[in-house]
Amino acid sequence: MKIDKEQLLAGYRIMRTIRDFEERVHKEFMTGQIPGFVHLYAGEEASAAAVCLQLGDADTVASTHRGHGHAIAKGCDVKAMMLEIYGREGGLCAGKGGSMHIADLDVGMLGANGIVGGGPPLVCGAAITAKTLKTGGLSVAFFGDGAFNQGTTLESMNFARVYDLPVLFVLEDNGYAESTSSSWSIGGHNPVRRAEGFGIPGERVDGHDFFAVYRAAEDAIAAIRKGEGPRFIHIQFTRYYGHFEGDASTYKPANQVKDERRYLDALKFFRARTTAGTMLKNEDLDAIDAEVEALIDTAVREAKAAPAPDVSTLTTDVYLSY
Amino acid sequence: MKIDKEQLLAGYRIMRTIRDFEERVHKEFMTGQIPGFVHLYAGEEASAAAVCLQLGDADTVASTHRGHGHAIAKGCDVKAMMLEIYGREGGLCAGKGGSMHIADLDVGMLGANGIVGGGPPLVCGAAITAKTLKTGGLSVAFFGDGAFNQGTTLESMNFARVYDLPVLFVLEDNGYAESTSSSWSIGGHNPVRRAEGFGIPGERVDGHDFFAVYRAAEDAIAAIRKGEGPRFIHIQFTRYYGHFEGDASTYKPANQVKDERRYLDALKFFRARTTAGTMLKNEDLDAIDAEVEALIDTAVREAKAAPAPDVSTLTTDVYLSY
Amino acid sequence: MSQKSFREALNEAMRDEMRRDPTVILLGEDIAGGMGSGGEQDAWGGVLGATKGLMPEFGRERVYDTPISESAFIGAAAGAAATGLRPVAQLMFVDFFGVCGDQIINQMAKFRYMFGGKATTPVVIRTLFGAGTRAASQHSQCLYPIMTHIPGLKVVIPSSPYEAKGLMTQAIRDDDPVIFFEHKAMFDDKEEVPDEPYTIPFGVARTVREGKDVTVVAIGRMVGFAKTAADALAKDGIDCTVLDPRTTSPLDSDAIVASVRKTGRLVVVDEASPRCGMASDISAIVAEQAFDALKAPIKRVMPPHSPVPFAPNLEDAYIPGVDAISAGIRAVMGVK
Amino acid sequence: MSQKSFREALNEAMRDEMRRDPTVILLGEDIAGGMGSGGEQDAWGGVLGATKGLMPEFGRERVYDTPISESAFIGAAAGAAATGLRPVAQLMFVDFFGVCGDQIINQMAKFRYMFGGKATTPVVIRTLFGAGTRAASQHSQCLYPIMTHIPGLKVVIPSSPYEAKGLMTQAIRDDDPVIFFEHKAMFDDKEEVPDEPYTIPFGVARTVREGKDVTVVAIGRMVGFAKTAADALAKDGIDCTVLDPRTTSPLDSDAIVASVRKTGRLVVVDEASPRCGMASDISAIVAEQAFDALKAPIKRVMPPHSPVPFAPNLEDAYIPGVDAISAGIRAVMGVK
Ligand SMILES: Cc1ncc(C[n+]2csc(CCOP(=O)(O)OP(=O)(O)O)c2C)c(N)n1
Ligand SMILES: Cc1ncc(C[n+]2csc(CCOP(=O)(O)OP(=O)(O)O)c2C)c(N)n1
Ligand SMILES: [Mg+2]
Ligand SMILES: [Mg+2]
Repeated sequence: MKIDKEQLLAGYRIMRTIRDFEERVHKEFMTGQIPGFVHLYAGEEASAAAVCLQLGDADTVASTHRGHGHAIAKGCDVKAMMLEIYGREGGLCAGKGGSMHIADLDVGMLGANGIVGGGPPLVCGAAITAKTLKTGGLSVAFFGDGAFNQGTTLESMNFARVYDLPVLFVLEDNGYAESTSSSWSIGGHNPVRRAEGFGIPGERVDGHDFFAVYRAAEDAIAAIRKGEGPRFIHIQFTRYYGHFEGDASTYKPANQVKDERRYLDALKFFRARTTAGTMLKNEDLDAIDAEVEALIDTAVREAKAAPAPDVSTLTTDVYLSY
Repeated sequence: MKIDKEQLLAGYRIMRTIRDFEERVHKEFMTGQIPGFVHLYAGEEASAAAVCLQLGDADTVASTHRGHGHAIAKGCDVKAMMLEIYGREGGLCAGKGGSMHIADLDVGMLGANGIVGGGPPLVCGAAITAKTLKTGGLSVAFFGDGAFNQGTTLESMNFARVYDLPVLFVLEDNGYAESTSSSWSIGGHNPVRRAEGFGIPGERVDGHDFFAVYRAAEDAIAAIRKGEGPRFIHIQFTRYYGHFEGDASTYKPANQVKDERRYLDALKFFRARTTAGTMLKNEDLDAIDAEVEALIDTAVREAKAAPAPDVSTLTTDVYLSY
Repeated sequence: MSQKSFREALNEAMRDEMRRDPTVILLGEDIAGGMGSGGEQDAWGGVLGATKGLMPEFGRERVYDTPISESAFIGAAAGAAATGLRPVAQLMFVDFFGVCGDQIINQMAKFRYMFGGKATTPVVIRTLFGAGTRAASQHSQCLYPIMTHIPGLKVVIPSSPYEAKGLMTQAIRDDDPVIFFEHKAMFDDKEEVPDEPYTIPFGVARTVREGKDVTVVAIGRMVGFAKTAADALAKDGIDCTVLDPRTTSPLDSDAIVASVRKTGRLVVVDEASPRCGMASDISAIVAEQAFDALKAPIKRVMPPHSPVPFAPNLEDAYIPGVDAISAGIRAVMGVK
Repeated sequence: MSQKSFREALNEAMRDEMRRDPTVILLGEDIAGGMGSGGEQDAWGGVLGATKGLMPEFGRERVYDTPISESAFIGAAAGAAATGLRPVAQLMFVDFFGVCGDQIINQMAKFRYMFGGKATTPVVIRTLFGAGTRAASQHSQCLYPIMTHIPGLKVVIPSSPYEAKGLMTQAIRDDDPVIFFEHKAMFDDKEEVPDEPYTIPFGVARTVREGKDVTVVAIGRMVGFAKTAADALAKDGIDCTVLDPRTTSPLDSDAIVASVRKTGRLVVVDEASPRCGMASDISAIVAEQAFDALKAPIKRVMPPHSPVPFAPNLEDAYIPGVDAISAGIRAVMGVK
């Protein structure tokens, strides 16, 4: 595994930004000012961060309903994201998309998606674009354990395989789809074996460990860039909040909820590991913490202060021409 | 493997009926009297016969666009089938379905299907009925190599697994989906491993060998009836005719087409094997041949003579009540 | 009789039919909840809670929580119906139609016809629809025009808790495939609902309000809005009939045509996208069958031809509201 | 200029655009054929041969034969379009919409809007539709009303080879998602078609025939039938305008309304299922915008509300034919 200090700091910054963003959205949601549904990514930061850190401008990602983390990691503007989540003018999607449709094609973020399994087919297309235009790019499909049982996901794995498309399939297994346990819903209980059934090599990693995810993604991305076709990573971790805001997670065994933040925290692990030796200093990370906190603060403040979109935009941008 | 003389003769009768039915439809189609599309099952007889021979009244099957064989094997009335294919009054589906929608729920035949991958979800439902009503029945999904890449099929395998449904998934791999080779389209090139990826045990058999299919189905059905949940069989064989009538099969290597009937004929194999020793006598089989020939002859004659459905039936049976 | 919410009305109808008929089963994602979790079971009770309590009463043998595999389990409902059960499956949001549409439009809808009248497919697909919850483009559509378009399906859209219970009971007892639309913004609406089971027949419109000047046909959540608009306009001397078709397939076109023959004016209020929607459908039927009775152009009150936006002010502007309905009625009356 | 079939016209349009623009790629099942087979390549050329010869000319890098995984490859077309290509994907029969509908109605259709105007998704979905080939209930539907219903999609239905070429060229150059309907019973229709590329703009109806008594709006294969009926009726002194909208989304309602303002009568001929179909859509627009000009009820000529039957005599009775159209025109003229 090759990772230098700069990248470590960048990885931590992404994780910290996601964590703070989500914790703040959680808090603000309770005030009733954030409209609609939000699905928070807190607890899963290492996946988006360690994968996207290794992507470049020519690479793309498709996300899920739980999309804030991927958007941040792929470089979406955090303030514009917050404006979007509040449904305000200047939002990343002009207030039309909201949390579930955060996207920015300019940075290769193909969109959060309200449809479980909506993203994997799109990623095959982005990979075809990369191949056709010879950009050298690859495309990453993040999807949940629930989405792993959706036909669109499974078809896409086969399609990517038969055309050796440069696609990385990242199964983000947070243990649950809504209230349904992934230990029940995934027949065979072995996602890596399922991927192999489509001819796609894969491996399972602990998603609380940034370094484990980074290493697995590094290997997979290297193989994909070499032209070996799609790869698969099964990431296991924990979502800290409910399925969406408002869900009390009673379906989780009580002790699980109690312990997960304490014992299963990618950021804590990262800090412990990187500062135990000489890799990083606590101050480096503290500085990032402070910067991120200020950023999120500003983002929320600006979002709350921003006006609603002009109502004339209701019918714009349905088509380019009509 | 337990199979007695009576069952052997029944199995042969099914195969012979299918073969004659299909060869005759092929011939008659060229006269232009059969409307629409037909997809012939000739070459694949051992699958329908060896599987359905082991099913009872409480068991059901869902078929494909290539459905004549399964219909015959599950006990649909052959004359009514022929009337249906001609689009005549008295047809098994009153002339409304045609070749692609042959069905008879009274004998547990849930329908040919114009949609590739349409059947596997239905079979899960029939299995739920069997479980709920405690009929002891199981349900068989026949589907092609092309259908094995359809999301509906893959989802159904997972669904059947997580609920341990009494479902037998039979992949009828005749090498092609239209003109596309299954050696290309099935990523990973190992259907049994794919099924195992869903937690479903399976095995591969030579579909030109009635006894091989019979034995595999016997094992699978026994496991299913014991309550072990779904099983999978990958049957490899050859379709003798084009994808549909009119297709010249030029995508097949020329020698393959030339040789397949000579060397890959389940009926010839069956006769050779059963009459080599004392199992059956040639006369037994000859008698069946003659009976079947007469039956198909009558069926075609009656179908040609039958009137078209009354035009008033155009709008009947859309609903039970409306 | 007691005050019941839309949610409770649905729950009672399903519960009573499950008690009455052991062949009624439920399928859907998290309709109980907690499957395989080791935590609270029935933790979810369906995304808006309408099936809460049914798994504890009837057991997991009759309440199937499913993986996120709509084609598999909606198709399973079709297959189970064709073989002897009465499944009630939940397609959580009708927006997800696209991942399982084939099993609805090509399988369950067509079995009876394609199979020459031999199949009976008594399946109910419950599904959430409609805008108003800031759920954005992929969780706010109506899509009932698509279902109405497909021969072989029946399409039910209750406009209140009372309607919901009676229509759901009928849907479960009905022998044809029924797509049952539940407006997600109405789940907490309350009204008096009988405790005992009752059915409301399909294809019989409800007269919400009788008036002589204009016929207003409204669907689903729009019925309440239309009534509010009509009540207010009564003060201005505009006397509206408000009709709730209850089912769009079959559609009680007779009642609509008869009413227009009396009033001479028609306003159709439809929350669905405007092109090839229900407003157009009803308008066309009337333009054909009651043309001579019409005193004014038929007015359709509909959202714009755009996806549903997220931002609250945009979404509010998107949804046909009381003001838009009033304006529509005034327009056909030729008054400002 | 030469006589070209519908098939050839489509083929030329795709070929020319692929020559012109290296970002145009094709995807679909057996659109070349022989993938992995060891036998003849390009053996198929698409189910009705419209893409024959394109793989040999442009190679497998631009012509993707696909597994039977419509969600994956239709979705891939959407994803490729959003990232810089101009994919033309074939959904072999529009009846298969149900296995991949989500990628059409929720993904490609909504990107631009949901993403705040940032996405451009120049994708074409070619698809076969229509009855008349004894293909029965699951291979004979029209379903364009469903596509027309969805904001964000453009819907094109050419009525002849000339139209097919010009509209296909436009579809490929167009920057929005286009669903391109090809009537399977028209592939061998021939007429004079220019050899060089040309475009036909969307949203501009074609006047097939000009007459003063009745406006007949017909779609797809119905255009030819309507022209035949109108020509015959001319001998009886009934003088019809026949309009071909060419695209149902956008719809040239201005041309339709203007024509009805002249003739005072409207017949709409639509092969799609009758409920919430295009005939209703057009009827409703006219009932709203040209009500005062109407001299007779609007007549819709449509098939019955049933699946498409298999038996030839039933299917023939199902399809709106020249006789039904003539009867419709006579009805609005008040003559027998
Ligand atoms: C096709 C479809 N089916 C169902 C839903 C409703 N839904 C939204 S998120 C979700 C659970 C997804 O679980 P998973 O894929 O594990 O992702 P997670 O929420 O755990 O991140 C469900 C069922 C949906 N949005 N789309
Ligand atoms: C959803 C869907 N996609 C495509 C088709 C068109 N089609 C009909 S049969 C067929 C090939 C099926 O191949 P396979 O499953 O191997 O069955 P086989 O024909 O070989 O028996 C295709 C592509 C269809 N009917 N349905
Ligand atoms: Mg999950
Ligand atoms: Mg095959």
